[in-house]
Amino acid sequence: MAKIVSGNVAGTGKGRQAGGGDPVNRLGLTARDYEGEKSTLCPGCGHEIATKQIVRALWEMSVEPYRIVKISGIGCSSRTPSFFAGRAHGFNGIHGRMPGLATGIAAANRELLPIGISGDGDTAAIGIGQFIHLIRRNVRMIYVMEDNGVYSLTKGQFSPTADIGSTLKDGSINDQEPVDCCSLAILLGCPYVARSFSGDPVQLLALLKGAIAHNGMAFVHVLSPCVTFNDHEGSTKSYKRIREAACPVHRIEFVPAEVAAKEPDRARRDGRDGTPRELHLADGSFFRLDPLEEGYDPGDRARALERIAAAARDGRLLTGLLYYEPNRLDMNRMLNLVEEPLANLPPGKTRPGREVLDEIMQTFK
Amino acid sequence: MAKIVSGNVAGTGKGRQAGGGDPVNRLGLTARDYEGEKSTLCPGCGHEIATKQIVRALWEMSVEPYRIVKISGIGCSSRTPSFFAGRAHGFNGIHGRMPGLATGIAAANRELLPIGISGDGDTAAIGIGQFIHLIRRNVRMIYVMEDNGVYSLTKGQFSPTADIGSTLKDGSINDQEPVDCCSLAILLGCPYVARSFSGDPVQLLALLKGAIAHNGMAFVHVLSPCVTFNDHEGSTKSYKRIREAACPVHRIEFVPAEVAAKEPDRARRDGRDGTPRELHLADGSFFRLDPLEEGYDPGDRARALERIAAAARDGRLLTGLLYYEPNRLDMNRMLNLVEEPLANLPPGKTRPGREVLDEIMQTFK
Amino acid sequence: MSGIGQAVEGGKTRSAEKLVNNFSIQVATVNGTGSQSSNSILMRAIFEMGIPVSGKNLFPSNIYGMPTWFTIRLSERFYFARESVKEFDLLLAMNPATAMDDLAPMKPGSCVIYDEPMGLRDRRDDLVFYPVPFAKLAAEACPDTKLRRFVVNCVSVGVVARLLGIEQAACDKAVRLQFEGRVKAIELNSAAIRAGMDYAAAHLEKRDRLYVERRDLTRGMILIDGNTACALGCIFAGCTLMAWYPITPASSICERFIEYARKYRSDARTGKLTCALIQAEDELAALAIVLGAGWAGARAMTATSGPGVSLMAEGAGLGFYTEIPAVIFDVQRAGPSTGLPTRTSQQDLLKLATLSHGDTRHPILIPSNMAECFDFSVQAFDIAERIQTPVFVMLDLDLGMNPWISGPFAYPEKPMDRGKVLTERDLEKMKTFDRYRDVDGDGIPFRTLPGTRHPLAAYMTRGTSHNEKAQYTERAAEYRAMLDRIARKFETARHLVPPPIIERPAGATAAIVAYGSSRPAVEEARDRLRERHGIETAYMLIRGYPFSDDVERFLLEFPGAYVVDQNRSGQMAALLRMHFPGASAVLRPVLHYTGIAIDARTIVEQILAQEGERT
Amino acid sequence: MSGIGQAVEGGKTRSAEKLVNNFSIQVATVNGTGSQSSNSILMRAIFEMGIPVSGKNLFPSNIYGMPTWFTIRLSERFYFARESVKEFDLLLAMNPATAMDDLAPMKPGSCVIYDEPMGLRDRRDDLVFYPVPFAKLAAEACPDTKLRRFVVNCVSVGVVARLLGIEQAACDKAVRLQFEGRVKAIELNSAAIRAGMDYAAAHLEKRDRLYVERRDLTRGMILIDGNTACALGCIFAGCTLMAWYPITPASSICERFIEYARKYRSDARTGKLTCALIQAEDELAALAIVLGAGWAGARAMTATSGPGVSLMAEGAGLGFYTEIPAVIFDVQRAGPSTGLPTRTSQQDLLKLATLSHGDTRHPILIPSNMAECFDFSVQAFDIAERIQTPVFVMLDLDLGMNPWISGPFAYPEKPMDRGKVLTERDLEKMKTFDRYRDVDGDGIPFRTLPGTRHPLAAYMTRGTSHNEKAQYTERAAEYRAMLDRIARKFETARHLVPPPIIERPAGATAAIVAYGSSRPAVEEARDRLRERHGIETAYMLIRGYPFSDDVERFLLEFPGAYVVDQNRSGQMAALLRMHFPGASAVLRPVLHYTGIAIDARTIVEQILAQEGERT
Ligand SMILES: Cc1ncc(C[n+]2csc(CCOP(=O)(O)OP(=O)(O)O)c2C)c(N)n1
Ligand SMILES: Cc1ncc(C[n+]2csc(CCOP(=O)(O)OP(=O)(O)O)c2C)c(N)n1
Ligand code: SF4
Ligand code: SF4
Ligand SMILES: [Mg+2]
Ligand SMILES: [Mg+2]
Repeated sequence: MAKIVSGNVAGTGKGRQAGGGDPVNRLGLTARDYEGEKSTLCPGCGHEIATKQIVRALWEMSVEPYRIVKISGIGCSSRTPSFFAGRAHGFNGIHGRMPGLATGIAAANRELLPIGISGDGDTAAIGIGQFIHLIRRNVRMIYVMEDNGVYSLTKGQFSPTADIGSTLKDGSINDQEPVDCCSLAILLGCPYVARSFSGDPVQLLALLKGAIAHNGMAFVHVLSPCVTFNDHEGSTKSYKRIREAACPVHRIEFVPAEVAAKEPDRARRDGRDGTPRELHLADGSFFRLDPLEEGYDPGDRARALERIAAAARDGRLLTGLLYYEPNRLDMNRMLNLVEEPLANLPPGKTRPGREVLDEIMQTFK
Repeated sequence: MAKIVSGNVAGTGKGRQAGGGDPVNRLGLTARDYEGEKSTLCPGCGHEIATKQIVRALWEMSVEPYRIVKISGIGCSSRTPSFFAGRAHGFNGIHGRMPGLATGIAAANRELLPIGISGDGDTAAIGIGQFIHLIRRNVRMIYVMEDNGVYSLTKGQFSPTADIGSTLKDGSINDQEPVDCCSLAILLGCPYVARSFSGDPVQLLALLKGAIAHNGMAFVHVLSPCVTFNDHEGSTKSYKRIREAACPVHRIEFVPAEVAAKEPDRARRDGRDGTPRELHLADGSFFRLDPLEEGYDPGDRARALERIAAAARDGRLLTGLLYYEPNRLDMNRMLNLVEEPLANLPPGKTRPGREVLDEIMQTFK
Repeated sequence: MSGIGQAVEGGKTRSAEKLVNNFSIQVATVNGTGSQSSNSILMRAIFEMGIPVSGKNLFPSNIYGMPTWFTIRLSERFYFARESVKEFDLLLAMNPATAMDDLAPMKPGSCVIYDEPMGLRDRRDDLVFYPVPFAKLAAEACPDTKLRRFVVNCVSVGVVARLLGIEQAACDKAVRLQFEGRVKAIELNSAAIRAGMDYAAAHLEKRDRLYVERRDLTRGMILIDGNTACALGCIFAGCTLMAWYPITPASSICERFIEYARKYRSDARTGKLTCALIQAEDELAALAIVLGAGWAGARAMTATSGPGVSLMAEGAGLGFYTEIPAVIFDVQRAGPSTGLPTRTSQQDLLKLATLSHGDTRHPILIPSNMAECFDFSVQAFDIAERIQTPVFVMLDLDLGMNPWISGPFAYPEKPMDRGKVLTERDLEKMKTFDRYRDVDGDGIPFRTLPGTRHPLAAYMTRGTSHNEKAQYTERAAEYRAMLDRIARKFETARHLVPPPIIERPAGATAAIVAYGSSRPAVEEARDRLRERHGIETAYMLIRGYPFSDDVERFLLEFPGAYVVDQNRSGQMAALLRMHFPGASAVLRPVLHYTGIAIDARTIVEQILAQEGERT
Repeated sequence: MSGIGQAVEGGKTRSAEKLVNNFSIQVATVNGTGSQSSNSILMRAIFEMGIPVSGKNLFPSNIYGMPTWFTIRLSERFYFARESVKEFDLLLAMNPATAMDDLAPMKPGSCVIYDEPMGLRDRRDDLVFYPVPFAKLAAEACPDTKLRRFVVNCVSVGVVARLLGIEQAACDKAVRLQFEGRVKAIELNSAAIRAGMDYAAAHLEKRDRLYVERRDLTRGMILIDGNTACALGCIFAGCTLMAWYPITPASSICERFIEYARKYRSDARTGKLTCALIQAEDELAALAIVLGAGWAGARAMTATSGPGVSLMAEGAGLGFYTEIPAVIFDVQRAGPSTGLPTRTSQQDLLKLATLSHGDTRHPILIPSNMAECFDFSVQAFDIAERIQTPVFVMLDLDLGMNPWISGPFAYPEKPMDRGKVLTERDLEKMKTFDRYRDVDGDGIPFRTLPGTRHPLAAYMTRGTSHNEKAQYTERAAEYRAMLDRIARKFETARHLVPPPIIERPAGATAAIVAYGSSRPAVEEARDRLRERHGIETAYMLIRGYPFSDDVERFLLEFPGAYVVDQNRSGQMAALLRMHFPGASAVLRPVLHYTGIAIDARTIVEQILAQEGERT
């Protein structure tokens, strides 16, 4: 048996001190156990901050490292899988094809938790086709798009998420309509669509935890500024501009399953200003949502699109859990697969017997 | 000089008898002059009917054949460029790449009228990336997607526009969310988005004429049933089912520029039941829209998306001019190109002089 | 019987001897009229008579109303290639649009059955004509007007059967097999055949020399196409994920696979599948899905044709460099570009061998008959997992979509080889695990699968340069060492791919090298060269790449080797030259590139012409 | 002067003679710290001294904080290849992370300038060390703390300059060129350099043997990189559409092209452009856009690298078969797959020659220096339009992104060749127009452009099989005739691509074949072989594909030809073998595949080893 420490449970997922050392989670692992190699991103890079929250979310949710699979395309963002969950398998593939790889992985082993990391170029330019069809398949995975409005690894050209009027450092101005990947995902029926910002780690953490708790595809769009190529005056994707534009649709709290189980009605008790609302997630946890944008309903697809578009017209960027639909069939159910991971099936279950071949041969005689 | 007959003008674009022969248009051409080779589609194929309306629209709009360029991908639908405008250049390319070819053509010669023909597979599967980015560029062209919910040329597999629950002849059921290319186009800001049906030639004709009159990308989604692979009971893309589901948002009339010019206020005079409305097109023509879906406003992006989605939930398929936005910058303006087609520029305008090279060489010395 | 079975005048048809069980039939029809069924029935009925038979379908890239030809060859010597590209002994002319063209190349004395209104018999006076009022007969046999156009072709089967002597029982069995249990269809089509037979019996006097006589040469054999054989191979290989995007002529591998998987790869109790069946949005995605699955431990495959192969180039390079097992079928059609999607060629060989940018190389298995389609499909998965790399199985439309006779397939006896995969238990015994270290000297490293519950198991796979520990590296020495090890792995692969079949008869003065679907034409050509021209040839059928040592050894033995390629540029010759410079000079290309499967005559003619030059 | 410029002890540094203008400097820094500018300044200053110089930048696939090396070679003999991969005469060590590794291979007696806190001088006792307190000097030279990390490297330039004898005026000019008119940057960096010079003058006693002395060898010459040269070529070729997707190391062709197009290709009055500049969503689209434009009559190009080439495979086949002019630059990096995006190789040759499925073939122009980058870029458009096919221009990172010395480019004297395009006026004189007919016997048909106002002009272009009239055809004879004609066209292309450069000195006993960026290393290797080993070699520099007759003739002249390939599998050798079986046996591969540009030593060693075997 592998020496996976599984004692020392940290009930709330927030960790307790283990013998005076670093706090550990339910599996007895410290947050450090979810870190990866030393980052080689630029200091201050938005991707770095997103990566930190991923580490935290995985740790707090006590995900077993061996279940995690990190998958990415190509770009600065796509390099971040090296920087978290060092104890997990990872696959840094080719540009724009992360969704395809993730689909195969999810189908081959349904017990894994695939975490796809992509950039705005990797997703919205070369990868937009696979992104769309990944959503249609509703692959059970977390898809994090770290969006800085440029192709950073190739030194800062506009990406398809660049806003009209945004400028590059050399002064060029974008005049093409941006692709709003959240709206696209909602339109196509992605069951969990969230947007956050590297500058709002609290919200981001909650949304990532929800994504882990969710069953089906979870798309998490992270505005993640590039300090080297797109954080200047004139860029609409700078820390400053995003901070100004970002408007959370709710104050959001993630209540983990173990807490929810122990205190079934704490949620309702805890109501504050406005009308807090609960959204239940597949693993028994829930979100407590406290409206900030009046009447925003993450359950209404068409209205959500309208609200996002209307806000955008006013230069406001809605963030938070933008859309959630708990009951969509996920790929593995559509594929009607056996419970056991395909990758683990023994030959006896995958190679039919001699008599089957005989039977088939008869039909050709 | 080429022997292009340009006398015998048919004022209304609807044609007059030329010396007792077939009616001719403003260019003195008969409808037959806009036909192509004999079709090799199955009798009754929806694509056939769409093709006929394209012929008619081009003829009625008196488009000079040499200005037309037909471009397509691969599929039964993509073969139809052979069957219309035999006097025009055409390019039947590769699967899913029609938008790229069209972009290059439109940039190379801004005087051409590119008509792209594609299928639901060609557009929504392999070609969805180029479709999206074509819209972002707002290439001045007509994009006709002939949608039958299947890949017909490869013998009838589901395409990404197949509805949930639709069946194939072999009984397989689709359980993936369909891509609604009209909604997608609206979301992405395509300035002219229309939906019609091979079974409603009158509406289709009007929408095609509007597309010709428009300046920018015009997306025309034609429900175009495949009688061989997808017209059976259980298919949601059969003639029968589409006929039942189709709900025109307006009664639509296309008023060509020459009529509009002569009778500037006929439109208003002509008002019938409800509140007819005019939408003006780039070439001076206009649409007279007589509401059938109450309050449907083709100028409101977010609302249009909502209305389309709401109708779909009730099994209703909205058709007609779904979205129209006259003022979006088109690609050639974004590219800031000279007026003369790039393809025709003489060497004197494209090869800088000797002194320029000398000047540049100095900077490296 | 005026006007029917008109006697050939002027003695132009020399009363030749009987032709029994060794001739070719050409059926000219229109697609979308059910001719595919009737053709199969006719062929199958002959097979039921115990006679070796092969069929070649020439169909348009179109769904309805275009000319289609089906050629059936009967050969007691088991010659399965086309006998000729144009000339046939019997023409069944059902398509007025092509009748004149079809008629033109017919040899004097050969025979034509045609739909009466075409009035063909006035067109040539040196053929035996049998006009038949098919529409009338179909109307009588099928009261339902809507179905009538689908039975007309079966009426013609009846006429042919009667004239040639094919037994009604054989026809009936063929109909039953064709329509498996669909009672109405069986009745309707049997009736149509009977109508044709009756008409021929009553109105047509036999004046040709073609006969089908019962033999016992096909007992126990099966009639199948290569795509179905491959699909079965994948089923018995234990393939657990199939991702595809439809494309002619590869689609039917996937379609058959889906059918069989639903039937034989579902859990008896729950009905749940042991195989993921994923229709992708394009070939880029299909391969990405397969690579993801192969990496995660599934046995994964996809099937495509030329344009799809091109689109898979980048993914193939990723699979090669990250060392992921995958099986990719390429059923070749005729390019370049979209080319002739319903015609056959061997144009992708060079492409598959080197698919992707950078210095890539891929193993290829090249089946040449139905049993090999099955066996190599099974082996492909073993090799892919053993070598940890994408493996191609290369067919072409001729092998993939035409019906071929074969012995029944042998159940795979060898246990599956899942390759060097370290489990949790293995890792327990280890101190370190380096994903890309050559522990055994065969160039093949060990891998772990995601989900392996052991702290040593995890590593990062990357398409960027990496060292033995799977870490990103820009160090020259590490980069080069990785390339060298992968090259070593391909040395290992040389011994795993199917070896060539080699024949070295005494007295051979020349050698022929061939692969894939050229096999039957080449084997027939060798007989002809021996029997008609006194030239004995040695023979090598190449069945795998990278080439094994036997291949070079053979080439060096002979002063000249004719390399038969169904492509314009001589791709097999080129590939052999790349690898065996010493043997380069002796290779003489025999090229065929018309989209139609090669025949023996083409080979014989090109060899004789070059032999002439030689001497 | 305690602790500074420590004397080397124990006589380990033999007092060698002076090394003047012939040595190599290695600058080890961290990326994202402005080292690219300071490196250029140092190199440029030496160039300003009239000394031939070359630079090789070894940078990471990363934006900030990773090790980067820049090698500057001074050579009065105009040797531009790396002198050695590891050993240098002077190490400027600014990066503590790599200092120990950088130090290890230094030859005894060579010299090291380093950032004092690293304390390197304790590490070896056989080198000349110059510790410098860079941080302190930078702080003094640059009061603005934010900018300080960018000037540190310029301080080091000053130190080097002073020690070697590079004149301050040369440095100042180099700074001005680097920062073109940005006054503040010029001041700041000049100050930094001066600070370095002053420090060295005051505190460092010269104890090494390296000297830079003014010469007059570079007068009139330019210092440029290949991507810029290609961009300029496209500007002067009259390219009217450029579509691209960013990728290292090809991006800068497009980026420079955009800059120049905005400046020199806009209408003086309206400011409107005569060139469409389109950033595509990927390489599939980039090529599709280029093909659409080329078909419609624009001169269109794109630039990419390996992964993009793979993605362009399907489009390239379409362009080949529909016969559309297009120019595609491939600036090769090191694969397979993503591989080493910031390293160089020649791994795509075979791929470009045969890109796409089916039987495709593409012309390739292979520049080997800056002037050829410019000239061949111009020619590529002419050839593409003349032959009506996609044409590749193949560079690599070494040529494309490193600075090279060159004579100034010659203005293209030949008028543009727009190929066989029929205008309205031409059509007036014609009765028929068949798009794909070989009227002139050179295999090249005539085309018309869409928009041509004449009834004969229109035709359908299609990637499916077509006849002379551009109609879809499934007829075998028409299909084959089309392939044969296209093959003829490539015969014509053989005479249009740049011919090889051949040298046949008297007494040559072996031959060397090379291409592209290997040129300087090979030319240096030939001198070494002659001067040090008494081996005179013949030489062929291949500059185009399909190969002209000269290529084969040359190969057959020599009993052995060494083919220098910067890839693992010997792709040029393979391509030559494919085409010239008669010469196959004599080809001996010289292979280099580390991601780092080849040097003369590698070539000499491999040749000597094989010559040894031969004798
Ligand atoms: C097929 C291919 N084309 C181009 C590239 C070059 N490339 C590498 S990363 C990148 C863009 C990445 O942008 P994004 O996904 O936004 O990531 P970021 O660096 O901004 O985080 C590109 C174009 C590539 N690696 N592969
Ligand atoms: C790269 C590539 N993959 C697959 C194919 C095979 N193929 C031809 S047409 C087609 C689907 C066409 O579907 P659609 O666009 O809906 O056209 P329809 O025939 O239904 O009108 C496919 C998959 C191809 N030609 N090229
Ligand atoms: S270049 Fe931009 S995206 Fe890349 S690591 Fe630096 S800050 Fe982050
Ligand atoms: S198969 Fe379907 S789509 Fe194709 S031509 Fe026939 S009816 Fe039309
Ligand atoms: Mg980005
Ligand atoms: Mg379709």
